[in-house]
Amino acid sequence: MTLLEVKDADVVYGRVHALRELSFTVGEGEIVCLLGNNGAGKSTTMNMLSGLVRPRSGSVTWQGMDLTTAKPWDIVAAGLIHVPEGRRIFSTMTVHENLLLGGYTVRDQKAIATRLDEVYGMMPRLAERRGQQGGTLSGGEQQMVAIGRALIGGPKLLLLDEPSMGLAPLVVKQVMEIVASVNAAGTTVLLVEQNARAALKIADRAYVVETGSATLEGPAADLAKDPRIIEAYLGG
Amino acid sequence: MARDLDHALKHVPLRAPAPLYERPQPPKGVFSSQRGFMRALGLVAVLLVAVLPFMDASRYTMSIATSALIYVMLCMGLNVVVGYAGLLDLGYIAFFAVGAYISGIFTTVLGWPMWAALIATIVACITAGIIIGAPTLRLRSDYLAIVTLGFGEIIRITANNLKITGGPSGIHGIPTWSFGPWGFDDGFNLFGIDFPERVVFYYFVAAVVIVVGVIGAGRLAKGRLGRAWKAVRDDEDAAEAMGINTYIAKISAYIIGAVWAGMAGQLMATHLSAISPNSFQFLYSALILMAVVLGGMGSTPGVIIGALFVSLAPELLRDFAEWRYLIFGVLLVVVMLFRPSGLWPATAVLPWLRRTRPTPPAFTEATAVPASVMESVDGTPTTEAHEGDRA
Amino acid sequence: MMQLIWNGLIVGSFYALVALGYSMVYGIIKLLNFAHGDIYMLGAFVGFFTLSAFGISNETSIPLLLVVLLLSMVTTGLIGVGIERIAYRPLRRSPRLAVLITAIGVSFTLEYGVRQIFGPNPEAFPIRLESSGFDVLGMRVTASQIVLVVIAAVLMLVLAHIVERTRQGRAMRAIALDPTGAQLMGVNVDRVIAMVFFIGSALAGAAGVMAGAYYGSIDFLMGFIIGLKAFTAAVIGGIGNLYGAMLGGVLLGMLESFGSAWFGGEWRDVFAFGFLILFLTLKPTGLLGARVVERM
Amino acid sequence: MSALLEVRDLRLQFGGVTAVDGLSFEVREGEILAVIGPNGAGKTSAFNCISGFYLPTAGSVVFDGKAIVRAVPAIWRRLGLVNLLQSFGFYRVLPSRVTKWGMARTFQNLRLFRELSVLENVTTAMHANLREGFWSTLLHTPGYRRAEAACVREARGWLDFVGFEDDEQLYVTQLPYGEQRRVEIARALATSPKLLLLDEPAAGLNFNEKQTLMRLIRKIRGLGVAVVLIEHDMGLVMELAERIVVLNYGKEIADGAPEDVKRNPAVIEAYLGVYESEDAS
Amino acid sequence: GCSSGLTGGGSEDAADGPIKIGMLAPFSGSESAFGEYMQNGAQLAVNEINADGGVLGRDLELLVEDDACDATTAVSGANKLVTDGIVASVGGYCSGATLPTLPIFDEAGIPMVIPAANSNELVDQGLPGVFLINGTGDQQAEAAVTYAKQIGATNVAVVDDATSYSADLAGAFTEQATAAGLDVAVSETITPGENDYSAVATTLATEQPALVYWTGYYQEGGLIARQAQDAGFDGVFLVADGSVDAKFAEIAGEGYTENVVGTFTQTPDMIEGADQWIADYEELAGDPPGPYSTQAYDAVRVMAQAIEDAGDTEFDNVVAGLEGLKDFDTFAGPLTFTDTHTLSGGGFVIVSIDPATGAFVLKDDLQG
Ligand SMILES: Nc1ncnc2c1ncn2[C@@H]1O[C@H](COP(=O)(O)OP(=O)(O)OP(=O)(O)O)[C@@H](O)[C@H]1O
Ligand SMILES: Nc1ncnc2c1ncn2[C@@H]1O[C@H](COP(=O)(O)OP(=O)(O)OP(=O)(O)O)[C@@H](O)[C@H]1O
Ligand SMILES: CC(C)C[C@H](N)C(=O)O
Ligand SMILES: [Mg+2]
Ligand SMILES: [Mg+2]
Repeated sequence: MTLLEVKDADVVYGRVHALRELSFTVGEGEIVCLLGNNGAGKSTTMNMLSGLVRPRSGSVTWQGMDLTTAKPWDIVAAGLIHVPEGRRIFSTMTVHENLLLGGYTVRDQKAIATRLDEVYGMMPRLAERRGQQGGTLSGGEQQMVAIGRALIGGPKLLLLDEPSMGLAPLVVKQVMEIVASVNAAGTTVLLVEQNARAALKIADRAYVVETGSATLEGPAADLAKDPRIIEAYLGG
Repeated sequence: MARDLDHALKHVPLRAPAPLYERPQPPKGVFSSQRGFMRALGLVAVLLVAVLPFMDASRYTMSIATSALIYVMLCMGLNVVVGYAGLLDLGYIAFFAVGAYISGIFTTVLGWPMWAALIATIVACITAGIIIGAPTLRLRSDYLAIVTLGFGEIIRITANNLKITGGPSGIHGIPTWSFGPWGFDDGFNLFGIDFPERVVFYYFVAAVVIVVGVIGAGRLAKGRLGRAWKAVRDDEDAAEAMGINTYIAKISAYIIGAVWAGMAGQLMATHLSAISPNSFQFLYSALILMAVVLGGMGSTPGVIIGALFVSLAPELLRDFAEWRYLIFGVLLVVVMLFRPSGLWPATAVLPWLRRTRPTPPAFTEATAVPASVMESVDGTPTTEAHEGDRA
Repeated sequence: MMQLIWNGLIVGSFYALVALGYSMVYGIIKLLNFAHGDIYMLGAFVGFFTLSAFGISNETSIPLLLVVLLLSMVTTGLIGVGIERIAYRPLRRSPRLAVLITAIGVSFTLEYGVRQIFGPNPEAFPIRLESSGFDVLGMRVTASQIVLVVIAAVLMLVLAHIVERTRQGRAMRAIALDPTGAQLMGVNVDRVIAMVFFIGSALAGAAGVMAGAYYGSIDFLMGFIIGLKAFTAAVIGGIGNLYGAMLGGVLLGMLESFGSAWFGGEWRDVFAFGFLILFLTLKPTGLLGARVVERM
Repeated sequence: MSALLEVRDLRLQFGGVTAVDGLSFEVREGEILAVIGPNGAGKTSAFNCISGFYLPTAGSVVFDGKAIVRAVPAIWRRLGLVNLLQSFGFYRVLPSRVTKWGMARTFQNLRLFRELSVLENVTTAMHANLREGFWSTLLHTPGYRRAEAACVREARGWLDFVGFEDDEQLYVTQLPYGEQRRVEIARALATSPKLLLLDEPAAGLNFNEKQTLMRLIRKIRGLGVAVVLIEHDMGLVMELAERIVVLNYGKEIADGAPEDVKRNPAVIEAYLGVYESEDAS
Repeated sequence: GCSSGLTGGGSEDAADGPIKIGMLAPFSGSESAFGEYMQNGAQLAVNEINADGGVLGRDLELLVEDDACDATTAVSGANKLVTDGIVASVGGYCSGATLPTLPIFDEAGIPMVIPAANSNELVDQGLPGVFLINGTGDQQAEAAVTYAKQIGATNVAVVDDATSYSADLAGAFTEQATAAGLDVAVSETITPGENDYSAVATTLATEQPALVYWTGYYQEGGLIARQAQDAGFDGVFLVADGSVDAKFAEIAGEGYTENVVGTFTQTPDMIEGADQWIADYEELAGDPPGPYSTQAYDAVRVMAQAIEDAGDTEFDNVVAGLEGLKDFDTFAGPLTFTDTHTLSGGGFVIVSIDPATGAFVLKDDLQG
């Protein structure tokens, strides 16, 4: 079943036309990956989905509901949670408080508590640092907080923007495993990754975004073999 | 010829290879380059200042024009501190006060001639800049703001309480500038035209000092020191990493701001012939800051416009008497709402010189959004991210 | 000596109440809200206006005072929200100092707007607090002073609890750190900021009414100096930190009290500011301000 | 040949957290050294100590024969005034000083001057090398004009060197990420360093850009500048580095040639996992 | 009259139009309450004189400018008045703002009758065209000392608000009181514009002087009177003319005004038969007169008389006219200028607060 549908979306920043008639869909339970060069419009797509930027035209439909002009907080409440590029950790709040904020829209205190336990179980490093200020964490630790924080919100669709940026190889693997397991537990994932190889490994489907439009689409396994993809994103 | 330039750089172990190609030089000409146009504009402004007395030499006009020019000087100084170096100063009027009082005291109590008092003023302002700056410039901006505010109040209250400063009624009878025989107390004659008033003479004196002051501040901002200021404003840590001693950069901005304010203070003291602590209240610090921000921080034309606005608006609104501060307040809000980065921002590009940035080409040579750009997407959702069209 | 401390505490409570709003607003949108002191003034005038409209004058009733207090708090709270909506929100993405200037503009507007309505003369506040005192521990204390300090303390503690411990408080701090990030957590930024303005303005309004009733006279510029003092107090305490704002307010009150006793009233502010400068030089983050370590 | 940079027993604590724990290593003139290690191992912290931004709790750093970390007399420690004194600039070497001595760095998160143009960003870095006085600036003397011209010429030289071909008048925020990285490197080079510290220069770059970056780093070494880089991209590290230092929990767990480090079991366990060559690129 | 071109301003009189007289007063800022009182007082005089046929057969016209009690604003205001062609000035409230206007009016050949500002420095410069019709600080201090002696106070206190008028007066009082053998036990300064004066109040309560002289304005005066009594001070609270206003009692509150007295020049409500004047004033202004309404009124009349006597508006003649005035009838009594252009007596009396209305009423004319 189609969970999310983006249709002919156009986003313009001043004079930069970042998205041009971008269309794609995400089905329930999928991991969909967006590939593309720097500046192709991947982050813009994510920002549009979470309501930080508004498309000039086109539409975003979520479970039959129109989200094109919804406010970010309503979108979060609807279950789309965005782990942004650059992580956006609240620097003077502790790791624990950061995680709690992830549950801002969740009314059910018990649910928050169980999810907290899960997150701390999944990323023991965070349990170790729960009282440390977010801003003093290392880059990798921050990335874990960002992902953990999103999970506490109980996302239906998790939007991940370059989660492996700045992570050690071992952690990249872990993160990908986490994503896969979260997905296995029923959360749909839209993933943007520079590390195409790792991303395609866990994704079901992928889109190639070029200058703001989706130019290529297919099952992840097929794309990983596509010579055009190999040359441009995987490197020989 | 390139090697002729070598001794302009200190001896450095690592030199860049010569540029691979000469980059296209920016066009010259009044309308086809920003720089040329600004110069032409500056010249026009200077001309306007020079011919003003020939159009209206009434005491009132001359007097408010002189005050306005002095404000310009003051704002240029504050612009160095706030606009270039990014240090929020809420007590800037203190340096103005130091200048005014030092020149007042030296000329009246000690009977020094004005030019000698000028030297004393500059020395005093440098000292004041160091005294207040040295211990406090390590503070982050809001703390610095309150410290400077406190300093401003300390100076004012001290002036109010001391005997030498004349207490609350201040100092009066400050003599006008004179150059040897030319004091023009009884008016003067220029090109066969009679200027009956001392105010006109004094207007010219002030105008000359201020034109020099404006050009000087502008030049400093473009050179090595100015780059250091702006670097410190943008990112202090990165500036340190570039070999800029941020502390020295900040304190130099402070000292220069202090000297400019001190000179303005001296001009004001002579212009009014009397000064009192009332003129150095916090409100005036706020007004000058307002002029700088309203005009456009770090932008010479902006700051001039802002200074003229803030000094002249209450005058032009004189006829509204009690209403004028109300109108002034509303006006401020409205102007800022419509021009949030000031009337003439530092980053302004003349409309006809604006170039469009080509949209990023596909695939191989794609451009990227820096994560930092996202910083500007904030608050309410919008389709237009700010300053995207600076080019 | 004890008397000096007590005197300092009274003034300090007023500073603290106003400083609290200052600090909250600053904390969340990094705005030095110069109009905040004028909200305090507005609070006093709202009280004055309602009471005069009902023809009340020279009352001493405390219940009546509480009613007026509540009314003024709601009114100033709403005015605060309105000001934010009109003059500050559109500039949220603009350079910080731009908002500072509109705040000054708003301040002028409020001051001279009130002047046009109520005239430039000070007005006598219609409710007067009973001010006969008794002596304890060598200080002269009045019942109304105790009421005052208690009300102030309660208001402040409730507020601090909200901000430090609750979900909404966490949202406020998150907005302060990164508004975009907060939105991504589902925080309705507009609403939370409006709420902060409401609370901060209501507190200032409360302080205004209490000052009117306690001191007896109000005028259109009464907010100016206390605004500056509150700002100072907020900074001493570590700006953005609410307990700090309270502590800063009380400390400033004490400093002034001792300053005038030791050096004479004319040097009081020199002493207070001098102390402040010295203190900040040695402890650059204020009393309770967190040292923010920035990562490279 | 003697070491250009010598780090001995460097220790950095934040409250209870020990970010760097007795780290020692050295950098020789003109070499490319990579520092790797898990997230939070203390790589960036070590950089910050070396370049003067953080004041380490203990240890010594000597660069080009000059001590960067200064010993504080015990009495101040006992009085608890160390921090205060250091915040006033006593007993410490400011980063700007370190830069003047010939060490340049980039930051993990780009730290360009956002309100300055590309050219200005680079000319700003010439600060220490420029002969421009106060009066000559005010009066626009010929000396000043020459210095400005030299400064611009030099800056353009560096921009060309790093392969920046776009419009130098653009604000840096208008540039693609990869270009910004390049400008940051050009800016660091313009300080005329003997040693360049790069903190994750390849993060966020795509495949092609990484290739270009590698070429650039080699070119820099070719100028005789030693390069120390922190990087998580193993492909890049293995191809580029002549020597690798591996950190874990603030301690050095390996130091050696890439081939050896790659096979070091401790490194594999702490950092690489089962090293999969395909993950690198 | 917007004079343009090179010849500039100057004070050429249009010779047939109305005679323009100017007034600088505070209309904005913290002292702005007084501007309107002064303007209305002056306007009333102008209206009356014009109704009587004007001066030298010409009407008077009053031009008012704001000085905001601030030097810069005052200077441009003065220059504006000069440019607008006034021939005489009847303004000046704050000494600090009036001082820098003196050379401007002097150069432009404009005589000044200053209604309110009364710092000695105004006349100390010896400018020929400057006349004060408010009693000077010295004179007022003398009245205060006389009163203190009269009630048998031996130790006294003085509190000022750090403005020039207040500090001057406090200084003069201290000097004269010491010379008269009184002990000035406390001398305090407060910051105007605040609410809490408990520091001063506490000092007064501990030192318990028999009399305290408050030399500032009523805004703070009322608060200090109240807070001092709350703190336990029970001596006489003597206030200077800046505090003599019905608002004082309102601010101090009921029960805090019994021991409050003031030094003041006479005002209409203290003079028999001045009811008509007050009624006229209220008709013009819509509000009852306030501090310095009478002085401003008198300033205009004095100036008008001098011009009438001079026969024209030439500076020297008008100054001569002013110097030649003999026992000219004003609210403060018959007026003759001294050599230093101040009032001979000052005409200060002691006033106290009428508990019924809260207004200040004559208590003692100090003649006995
Ligand atoms: N706030 C902004 N203002 C102006 N232009 C912007 C802004 N944000 C993005 N852009 C432009 O929009 C285009 C798409 O950017 P986007 O961030 O979506 O790319 P991306 O695919 O996420 O790249 P990357 O891999 O570098 O993260 C780029 O050309 C960028 O320059
Ligand atoms: N100011 C600080 N206060 C407390 N702890 C800190 C501070 N700065 C760094 N740390 C801690 O020190 C450790 C080392 O951090 P550092 O940034 O040096 O790691 P790193 O090796 O650069 O990691 P990454 O590869 O993720 O960037 C981390 O655990 C971090 O949480
Ligand atoms: C009482 C007032 C008329 C005194 C006036 N403010 C002055 O400065 O002289
Ligand atoms: Mg992106
Ligand atoms: Mg790091």
